[in-house]
Amino acid sequence: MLQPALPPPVRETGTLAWMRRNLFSNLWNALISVVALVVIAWGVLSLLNWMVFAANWDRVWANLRLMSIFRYPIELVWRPMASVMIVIFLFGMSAGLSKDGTGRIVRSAYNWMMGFVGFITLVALFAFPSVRFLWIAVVVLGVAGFWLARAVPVLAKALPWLWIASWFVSLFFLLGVGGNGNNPTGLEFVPPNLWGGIILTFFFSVTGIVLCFPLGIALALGRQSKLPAIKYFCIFYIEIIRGAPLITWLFTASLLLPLFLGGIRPEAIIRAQVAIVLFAAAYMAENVRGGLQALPKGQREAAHALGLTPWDSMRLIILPQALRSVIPAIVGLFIGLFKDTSLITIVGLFDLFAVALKVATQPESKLIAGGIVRELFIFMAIFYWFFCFRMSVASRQLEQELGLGTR
Amino acid sequence: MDSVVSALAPTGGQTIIDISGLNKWFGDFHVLRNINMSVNKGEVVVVIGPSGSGKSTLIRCVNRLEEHQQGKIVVDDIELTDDVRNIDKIRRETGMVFQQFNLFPHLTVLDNVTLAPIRVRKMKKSEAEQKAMYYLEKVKIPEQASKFPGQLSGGQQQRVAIARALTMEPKVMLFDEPTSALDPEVVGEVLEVMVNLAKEGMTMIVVTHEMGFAREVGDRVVFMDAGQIVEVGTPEHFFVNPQEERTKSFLSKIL
Amino acid sequence: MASRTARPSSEVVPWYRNVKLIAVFAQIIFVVIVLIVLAILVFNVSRGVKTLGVRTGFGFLADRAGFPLSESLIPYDQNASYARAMLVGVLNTLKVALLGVVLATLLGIMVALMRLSNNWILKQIATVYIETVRNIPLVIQIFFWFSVLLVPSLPSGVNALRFGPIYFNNSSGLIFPWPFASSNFRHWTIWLILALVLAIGVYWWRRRTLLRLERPGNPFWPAAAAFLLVAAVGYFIALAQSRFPENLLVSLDADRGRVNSVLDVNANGTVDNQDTPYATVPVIVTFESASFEVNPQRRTEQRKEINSAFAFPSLRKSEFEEARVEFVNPDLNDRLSVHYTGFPTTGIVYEDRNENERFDAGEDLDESTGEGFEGNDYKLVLFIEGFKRRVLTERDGETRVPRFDSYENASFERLGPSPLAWSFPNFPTDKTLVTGGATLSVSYLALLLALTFYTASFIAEIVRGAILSVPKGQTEASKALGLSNNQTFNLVVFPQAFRIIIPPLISQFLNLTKNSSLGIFCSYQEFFAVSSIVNNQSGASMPIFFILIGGYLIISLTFSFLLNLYNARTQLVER
Amino acid sequence: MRKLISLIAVLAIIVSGTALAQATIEQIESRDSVICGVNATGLPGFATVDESGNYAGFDVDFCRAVAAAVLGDASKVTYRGLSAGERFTALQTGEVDVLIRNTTWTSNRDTALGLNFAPTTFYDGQGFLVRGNSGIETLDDLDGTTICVQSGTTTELNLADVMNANGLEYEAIINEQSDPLLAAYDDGACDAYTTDKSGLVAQRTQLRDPSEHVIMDATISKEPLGPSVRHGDDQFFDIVKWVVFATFAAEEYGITSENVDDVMISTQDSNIKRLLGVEPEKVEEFGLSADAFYQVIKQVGNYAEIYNRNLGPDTPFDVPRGLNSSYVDGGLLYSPPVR
Repeated sequence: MLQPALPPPVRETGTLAWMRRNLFSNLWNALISVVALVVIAWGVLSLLNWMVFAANWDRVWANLRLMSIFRYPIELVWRPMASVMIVIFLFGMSAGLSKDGTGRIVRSAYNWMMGFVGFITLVALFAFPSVRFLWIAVVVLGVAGFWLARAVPVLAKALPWLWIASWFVSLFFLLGVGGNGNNPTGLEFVPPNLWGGIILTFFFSVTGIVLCFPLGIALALGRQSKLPAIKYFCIFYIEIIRGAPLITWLFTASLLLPLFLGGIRPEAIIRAQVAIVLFAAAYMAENVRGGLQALPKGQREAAHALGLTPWDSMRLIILPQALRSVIPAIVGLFIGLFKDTSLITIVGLFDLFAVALKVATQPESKLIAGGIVRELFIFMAIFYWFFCFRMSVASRQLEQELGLGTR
Repeated sequence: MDSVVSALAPTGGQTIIDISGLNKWFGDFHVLRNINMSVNKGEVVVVIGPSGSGKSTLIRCVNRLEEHQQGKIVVDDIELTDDVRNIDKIRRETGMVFQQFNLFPHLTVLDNVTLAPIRVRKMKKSEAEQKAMYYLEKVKIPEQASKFPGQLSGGQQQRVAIARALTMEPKVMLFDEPTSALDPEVVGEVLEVMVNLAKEGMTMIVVTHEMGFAREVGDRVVFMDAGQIVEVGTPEHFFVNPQEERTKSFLSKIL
Repeated sequence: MASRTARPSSEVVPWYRNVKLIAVFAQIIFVVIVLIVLAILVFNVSRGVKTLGVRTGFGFLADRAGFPLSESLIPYDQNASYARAMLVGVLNTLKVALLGVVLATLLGIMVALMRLSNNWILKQIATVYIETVRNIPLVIQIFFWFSVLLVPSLPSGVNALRFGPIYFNNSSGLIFPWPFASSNFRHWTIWLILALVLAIGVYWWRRRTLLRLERPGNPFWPAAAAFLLVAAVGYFIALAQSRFPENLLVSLDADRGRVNSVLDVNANGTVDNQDTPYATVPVIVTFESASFEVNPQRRTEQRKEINSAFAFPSLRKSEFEEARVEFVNPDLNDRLSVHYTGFPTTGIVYEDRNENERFDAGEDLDESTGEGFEGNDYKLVLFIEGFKRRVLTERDGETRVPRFDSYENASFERLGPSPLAWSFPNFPTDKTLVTGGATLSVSYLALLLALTFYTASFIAEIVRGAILSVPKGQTEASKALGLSNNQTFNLVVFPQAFRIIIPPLISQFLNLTKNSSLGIFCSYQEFFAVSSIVNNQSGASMPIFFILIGGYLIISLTFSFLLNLYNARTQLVER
Repeated sequence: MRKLISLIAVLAIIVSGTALAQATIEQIESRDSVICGVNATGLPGFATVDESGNYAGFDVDFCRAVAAAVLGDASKVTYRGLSAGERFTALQTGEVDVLIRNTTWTSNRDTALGLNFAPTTFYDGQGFLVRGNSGIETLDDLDGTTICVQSGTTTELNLADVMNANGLEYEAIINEQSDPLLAAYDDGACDAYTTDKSGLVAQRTQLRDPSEHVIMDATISKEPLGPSVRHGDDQFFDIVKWVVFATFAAEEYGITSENVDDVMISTQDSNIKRLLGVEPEKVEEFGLSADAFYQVIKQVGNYAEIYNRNLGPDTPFDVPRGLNSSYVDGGLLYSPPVR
């Protein structure tokens, strides 16, 4: 006769039991709980009180455009928005095409993204009539991408190429080419010194991670090479770059790159981008090296034994596995890069942080007692936190999915 | 040593692997000492010996997974030198099966098997897949073709690895302790495949601890110790009437 | 290797197919390309030097810097060289990095333990802290600490927070008592060295004894005890040996509120510009009685406005015998009263309209005008009897005492010499400036706090991951052996986690050090910030680039070398 | 195909900028824009960006004046925000055509750094902000006071030099950042706050009650601020110089952007005729079109207009003209004759 399962004693379940176990398990714990609760309540209340009653959000609100696109011509705002549309559309497609484990992570990131975009659209609908249709288009395209991919699964093959192409198309839209007042067939050229704010923050970090990728892989392979000249060059490069802070490299690129190039003077944005890419490549190389080292030696040998050329075995066997295992680390690097973009203000570029500092110097902002530095800080902190936190969540999910980090 | 060398002479037929005066060092460690050996077409040579005796290193030298410092290795009339072309040719003509299988975990079984024929032999995809299925059937796992290696048992993985090597249609198969990493209950299925292969006349060099296999299939047994070939002989001769003291003590421990 | 002849080969392999030669050629080509690129860069730079007038060479380092630095660990003024300015920057970087590393590690371990604790609230606090701090750019956090938290929220100037002898405000920073080495420190140095040698000896001896006796125990404590004992005994011996120089001349200028200590080089008995400053002379200054006048005015405390507030130079209760505050205009003494917020030096003037002899809201405003009792009309005077204060002359041979508007019988007494001289901060007469003690500037604190909190969030995750990575079986095994919870953690879990923690911890330490270069965003004058100023002044961007990169590399490499040395040792000991 | 070529051309321009060998004026004409280096972080009243992304300020107006003279259109300016560290390098390497970024004219910068300074547009100098009721009026009244001063700048040195020279005692409260110092001053931590007068003016607006505070008359340093160009291109240097002089001269002659068209028709003064290009040859000697200075005044205005627009009584700053008045009003602004 099997003993039937009985419900646990009442004191083991329910809210009270939970509280006793987690908050008041002994006197010491109870004391900590009470003190902590009081401190938290006081902190949260005073922060909310400040944010709702004391803070002056008018200047932040009035400068939203400046902080989003800086001096990008307002009549051409559809162009950065077009880049957003492309990215959201592809995001939708990726989500529509994903099924398995890692796919679920893409799906949840997509849902989150659409929620965020939807929120912005709602705000735009009521407060920013000039861009409301553009934002509606973003939402529509995001959904359309999802269902299109569902309907035509063959697109999966094209997706990686579409993503790569999207970067070029975005650049094309942002920069524009061929058009001017007399020639309306092209897109009017918008020099990079007008770009800034959030679009620059995004463009800069995405470009950084995209461009540092090949260089980082090359350096990682070079560091693993049996040829001493190449190996030691790569070690030298990686260690020198990692030995000094990013800010010194930005400073170097800004001041000395024109000198190194013999009078050729790239735009400030390119100089900073070069510094970021060269810097990130060293860190990327170390991540990839981790993946390469984690790869069993037998994989390489098996590829050799089958007679694959070094190029083929690298391309087909080694890199796909090595890179897959370091995806979380690469996401981590991207988060770092995204945060580090705030340093380009040191070389006179206007990312979100720099624009916010500039907003604080406007005569109108100066007229507010105490300035609006706190409000700007809260705005920036929320912006960065929002994206970085979501990415780190995705990175952790990936880590679990790929079976890394579990021992 | 002269007696040993003479015993190594091919017993007839066409020589496909000829190793002479082979020496190899790992740093200062002399891992292969003056190895002379040749293998005839269709012959199955089983290499046994205690661990660290250089068995694996020897067969890894044959397809240049390890570089040898002195001596000569000729495979199918191609000498293994620093010449890239020769190395490539020899690798094409030899298939290798590893202790740890070394399947590519990110590719399906079918992709694992067709990869080299398509990339190296420049075979058409359909042709390669046809051939792959033929060999997968031969190792008795055609139904697993679309799975990933991680989803297979050890024995199945090792059979896929054998199929992968065979699909290149090599002239020689090298087995580097193919059953050592397997659970005892699945060792049999792998050995069965190897026995069949031997019966079909494949030239094989097998490094193994499976004495039963050596006795049943081996044409010759090579016993190595401390980087040298100690004794060579037919299985009957070797297991029943070993000549060297070292061989006797080894066999007494494992049999 | 030479004895091993090359493998004989039956045919000659063409060079382009020979794997060994291909490797050699690939390297040669690579090196040639690298050299060509380098040559182009060098050529461009040398051309740029000619056409653009860019400075090269390190000669500029000897030039006069000309700019002041507010924070320096070594003597520096604007007449010092650029090289010295850069050195000040490097030391400032180390100053923030070393303390930051220690604090971040402590905080990180604490947060990790909070996250692992079984108190739900603590766990949530730790999680929220980690997830917030590591997802916001560090530069914004530095900016936040400096421009949002510290500077506007701290009391300024005279409203400094006081905890005994410790002061804290937003213009000076954190000021606290600190011992300075006097010229007699050398008498003690020998004892310190002796103590150190002895301590190391005791450590080794104790370690070997413990090993021989096979007893558990920590050889550190006896060694520490030995050090303290010898150092303490040595201090008293050094104290007995300590002498002031014969020609030391100390003088009090009560009108200016100054105490000077100089070496009277020309032996003329008076202070003149030939005399050299002599630092760290402790002096007790006494005034038989004194008075001081101030105007009440509107002030801000904690962002709240207070009318009719007055503030005299701060005095400690132990420094005077008696004190009273009166209005200069005697008529006002009947009409108005004084409410002390800090007797006797700060308070509020009010009109006790409801006659409850207490200060009530609104009573600090004049009913007729609606304004405070402010300005010269309501001048207050502070009378004190028997003022006495201990001061220490600073690096420039000078220190400040309150400068009273009037006083009687000011005198001073020179205290005996000692190897270490304690300097206490004090408020001088000019209301606000704190002298004496040691100072941590607001910039330094902002950078230190931001770096500590940011890095600690990463360290916490490292520690937590390492502790979780110790297999549960280890805990179960040690519990089965009868070890207590604490013993399990201290003897079994933590030592194993520690090995995993060390390598990523090293990289976090290096990150913190490199991140200190963001000090430029809170105007902390570390290496990068000083280099930028030097670059701006001298235009020698090329050499400064090499100094900057080289400097950071040396700091990073030294740091990682020392830590890896330690790492290697702990790994060895563990096994 | 044409689009492809222009795409490549645009990318090439972005990557390489333009060659240094060309004369500045030719470069400006070929790219149809003047690249003007301005303050990157923003200096209230001198260079700020408003909500819709337009640059505005005193320095910015002189950028526009140069564009009006060279290209005939004041809007053809590309602004390049420069930090203090990179401003000189940017000018030396040709990244900007002209630097108009609150840069003090010093002998070292004129010689060693290879800069050529156009006439000073703003005579700045270090001054003091004190409370109106404090009774401090002259430098001597500062004896025995506490003064808030920014460190790491020449202001700190100037203060020390002047106070020592006059035998005055003072205590300095030092900080690198101006904001905390200003807060300290506002809270009564110091009796006076010192920095350049242009800065005092802007910062006074941040005090709780700006009207309680006054800027003392005393000026203890010379900080002449003006546009600068790099050595070696005299033609462009002349142009920038005379764009500034033209704004001085226009104020002196009473020409404003409003009345310039009328003046042009009615004037009998041959100086004015030459300035406005009615008699074209003098202007054309610069290599500019005859109406160059006319365009400056028409589109940007004379000095008084520029000043009042950015720093005058109708702005939050309200800086008294002081030295920055025309010489006829006792100031230092003086234009050589146009002949």
